[in-house]
Amino acid sequence: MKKIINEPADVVVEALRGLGLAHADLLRVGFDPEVVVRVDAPRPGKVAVVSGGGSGHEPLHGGFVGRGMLDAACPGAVFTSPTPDQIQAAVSQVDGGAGVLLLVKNYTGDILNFETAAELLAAEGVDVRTVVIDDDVAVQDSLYTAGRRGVGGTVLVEKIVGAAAEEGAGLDVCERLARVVVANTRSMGMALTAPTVPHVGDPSFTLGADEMEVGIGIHGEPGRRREPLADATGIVAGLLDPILSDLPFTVEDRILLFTNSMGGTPLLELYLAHGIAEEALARKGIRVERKLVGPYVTSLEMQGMSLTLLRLDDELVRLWDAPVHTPALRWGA
Amino acid sequence: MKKIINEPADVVVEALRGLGLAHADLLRVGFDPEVVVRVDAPRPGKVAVVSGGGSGHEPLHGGFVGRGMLDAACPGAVFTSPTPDQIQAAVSQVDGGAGVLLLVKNYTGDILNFETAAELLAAEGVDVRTVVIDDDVAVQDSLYTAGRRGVGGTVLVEKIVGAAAEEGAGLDVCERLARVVVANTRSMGMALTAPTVPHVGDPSFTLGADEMEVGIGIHGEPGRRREPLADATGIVAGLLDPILSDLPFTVEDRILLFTNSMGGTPLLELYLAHGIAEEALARKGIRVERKLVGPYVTSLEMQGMSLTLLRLDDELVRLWDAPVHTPALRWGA
Amino acid sequence: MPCDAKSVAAAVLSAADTITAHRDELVRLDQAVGDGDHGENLNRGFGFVRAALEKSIPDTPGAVLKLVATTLIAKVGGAAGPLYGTAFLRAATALGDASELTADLLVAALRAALSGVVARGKAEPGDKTMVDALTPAADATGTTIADILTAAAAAAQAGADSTVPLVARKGRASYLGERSAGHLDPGARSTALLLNAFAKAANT
Amino acid sequence: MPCDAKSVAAAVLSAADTITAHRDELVRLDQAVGDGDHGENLNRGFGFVRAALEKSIPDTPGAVLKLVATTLIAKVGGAAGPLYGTAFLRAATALGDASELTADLLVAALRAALSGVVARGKAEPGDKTMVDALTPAADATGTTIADILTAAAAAAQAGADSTVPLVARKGRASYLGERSAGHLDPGARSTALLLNAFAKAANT
Ligand SMILES: Nc1ncnc2c1ncn2[C@@H]1O[C@H](COP(=O)(O)OP(=O)(O)O)[C@@H](O)[C@H]1O
Ligand SMILES: Nc1ncnc2c1ncn2[C@@H]1O[C@H](COP(=O)(O)OP(=O)(O)O)[C@@H](O)[C@H]1O
Ligand SMILES: [Mg+2]
Ligand SMILES: [Mg+2]
Ligand SMILES: [Mg+2]
Ligand SMILES: [Mg+2]
Repeated sequence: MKKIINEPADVVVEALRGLGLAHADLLRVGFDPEVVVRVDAPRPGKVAVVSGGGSGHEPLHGGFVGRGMLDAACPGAVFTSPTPDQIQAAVSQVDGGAGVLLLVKNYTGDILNFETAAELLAAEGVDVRTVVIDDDVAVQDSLYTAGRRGVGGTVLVEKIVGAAAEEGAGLDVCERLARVVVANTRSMGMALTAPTVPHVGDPSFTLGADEMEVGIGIHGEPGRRREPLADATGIVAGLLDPILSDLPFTVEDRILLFTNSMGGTPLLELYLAHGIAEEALARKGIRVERKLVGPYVTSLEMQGMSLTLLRLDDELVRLWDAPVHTPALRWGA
Repeated sequence: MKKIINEPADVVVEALRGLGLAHADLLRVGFDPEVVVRVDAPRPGKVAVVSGGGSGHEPLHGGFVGRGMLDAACPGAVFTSPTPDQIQAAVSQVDGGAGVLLLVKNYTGDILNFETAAELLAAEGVDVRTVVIDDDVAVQDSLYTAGRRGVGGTVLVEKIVGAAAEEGAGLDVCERLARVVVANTRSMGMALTAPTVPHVGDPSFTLGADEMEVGIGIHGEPGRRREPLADATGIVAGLLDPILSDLPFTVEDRILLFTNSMGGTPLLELYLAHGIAEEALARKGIRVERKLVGPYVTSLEMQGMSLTLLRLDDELVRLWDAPVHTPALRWGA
Repeated sequence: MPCDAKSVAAAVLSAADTITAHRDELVRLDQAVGDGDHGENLNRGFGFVRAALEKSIPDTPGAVLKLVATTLIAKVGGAAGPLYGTAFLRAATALGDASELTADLLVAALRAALSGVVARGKAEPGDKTMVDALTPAADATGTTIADILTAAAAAAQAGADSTVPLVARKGRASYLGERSAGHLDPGARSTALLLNAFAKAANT
Repeated sequence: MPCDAKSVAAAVLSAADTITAHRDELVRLDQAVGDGDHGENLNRGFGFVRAALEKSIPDTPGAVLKLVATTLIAKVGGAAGPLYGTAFLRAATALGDASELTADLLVAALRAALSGVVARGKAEPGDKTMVDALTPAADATGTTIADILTAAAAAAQAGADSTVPLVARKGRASYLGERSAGHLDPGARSTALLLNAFAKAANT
């Protein structure tokens, strides 16, 4: 395993220390349990927006803590959901009395841990709501699966709901908005290589030189199917088509197109893929009104990409454009 | 070779198309020859700041075109300096009559091509100056080498000079400032893996599972020496020590610390390394007043990192903090 | 030999050792159908359990299991943390404040553990989860603690083995669809390992 | 046989074919001590040269070389683009507007090419660059064009071979320090390849 780390068991704590030092103006990092909270929290009267999940997806979630986005993030071990005490600790540090919205990616572990935390918080009298993010069209949403995973769309939910909370929207509005964004967001990803989890020491799966995993998640889980390596045009079509037909997105829809690197794919390739996706959407008469391109929801050093489409309306555009100031996303502030 | 590309020969052009689509509000991309220029160029009376170099280092340089940074970038083929006609075309599109400053990384190819362009531009009556960036302490600067390479420090030069030009500083001031930043910037990098150039098809060098390259550049050139893989603390010390002793940086210096990913190293590891570097500097009594952490000067998917230190004064801090709005660096605007 | 808090703590410690010994196996199993953290997570959790029990042992068997439960919930994360946490918590509740574990209490505790896992995770037998190991284990009967645990461990391992051909319908493995068939479920395996460690402790 | 613009163009086209045939070899050589683009860059450049010459052939040998020069400068980039561009530009200047190439003009052109490369790149013999191939080539003498080019090509290849043990002092290979020894310089090799192609064309 080739990584810039010390002891595998210390990776998350040491990375959090670096995050805290690098962005001391925006956030503070707590240990035992690990939490990342806005430097100016709690903000009285503001709905607190809290998320979290396994580490290894950086900048998600800690890199989105700050003005106009998350009030706190709970980083679990690498690819492992956080524990209830982390979530409780985070909430207690950011609860401004206007209620707390938990944004949870749909994985059994995340659901169970956030659920436990939410029960305990409710018992303490905190008005806490949970919205589950499940944007991954690669997974069939049926009684016979754990349901769709939360992947790239998470950034969009966090940004838009964070903006509403920052403007002073109440808990009901924030919750409704989160559900609207989730309902209008669809993603799909693929990988060319596997990530290596520090405490495991070797790649999560093995791919032949001419293979790719399609319908991959962000935890080194193998994807839905293995396919012969395609060129960029083929890869983009293979992601875009199932997304488009799922919602479905239709002609004249206004959308936000988010082209995400899984971590190891260089920007050169990502922009190339983004261009192909934008052109393909334009040909279908779908209007790409906002774009986000970069490594925002990653899977360690995995090479690969995902596409996320969000159907926009005026309110969502306004909230997307609203000021945000976090380590990884910043504009207007 | 596993990459999200179509024909290797088309990678740069297709990636530029995506860049242009993704950031149409900031820049426009020209083809034949390839240039990336600010959308509002030329700005009459403003010194034009132009840079460029081989592709494969994204976001450098095209991702730094925009308000408060570059007026234009000239992207060459992957790892190949641009040609004079690209540079001439870029300059002609952004020259606002107040002179043009070319920021050139010190590589024979870049020097020769920018030199040719500068001669031709001067012959046309453009007031054009060139500042060469050579911050890589891994290379001995002597008669017997091509001199030090331009690496991570390039971002800092582009940001600070770009800020001055944006405020209306004249060509002399911009040129002087670029030289001051270059003189006060030192970098060093290392790699865990090699990048694969699309038109080559296999990795630029081969490293054993327990080896790393130290003193690496950003073009897949092998480094100065191959060493046994060290842990993060050892890696950071191995980069920091030669940087510190070179300028030298001394107790009570105020610095900007730039922890750069070579592309394939995930943010989790990068923040971990950044934390170690900041703590090491704090122990030495060197004050880290500004920080930049991320993949800004990359070498395709190469795993590895570099550290860059810039000795600050009040003017440099002010210019660093000045508004910037580019695809890859944005604040205050 | 009466089975007091100390005996239960000793059994838990030997279960912790088993998890350490099988950490890598569980990582490999989870790599095949999940995200490769099951062995690491349980090992981390039981490491904290070990540290806590080495410092001081609670007064009753129920209190020991409650300590295991709260530690796993606080330290493991993922799916297994809350699921095993709930299992131990329900088992602890079933034991009440009895100062010694009896065969009857053990049967009740196993059943409570199963119903806790099902209540939390909503998995049914055949979904390719730890429920496939725990369900037959909770049916184990016998006159002594050792007998019951021996039967439960054997049933759990048989249940775990039965997950191999299954297509997962819960947890992370369900994302794989048909590709999950042909692999042993890591959580079912760790359930069998834990019960086997308890059985061994009871038999010595 | 008189050596007019058409003959020179034919020689350049066969040099372009040689570069294509040796593209991968030059990439490998450059991978070892540089950034792996030398073969690709020259091949791209000569590809544009080929396309231009296939469209129309300029009137004089000098004009043909000038077209080669401007195309390489505009399309190659890197170190080799301006260096070879300058070499062809100076050679073109040496030929003036003569309608045919002569042995004397050829000798003058080779020397002009060398002095152009040295003026631009400031490398000395022994720095492990194309100068190590071009310097002995520019000393070639003979009574016919074919003789001179044959001698130049042989000298260039010997010069290229001599770069193997050298430690680079110019170009990207110099970053390697001592590690650059033991490798053939890609630019010296491409110089030998080009001259060899010209010699072959002159001998047919
Ligand atoms: N809904 C569920 N009900 C019961 N057990 C489950 C459920 N989901 C997952 N599991 C068990 O959890 C195990 C995975 O645990 P672990 O790897 O620690 O968590 P994660 O999947 O979050 O990485 C699976 O092998 C399975 O036995
Ligand atoms: N200063 C110089 N003078 C003469 N030749 C040089 C000089 N620097 C580099 N070269 C030649 O250029 C070759 C490399 O060309 P190429 O790979 O195309 O450019 P780059 O180094 O920019 O990638 C070297 O092998 C060497 O022969
Ligand atoms: Mg997990
Ligand atoms: Mg090059
Ligand atoms: Mg797991
Ligand atoms: Mg080269």
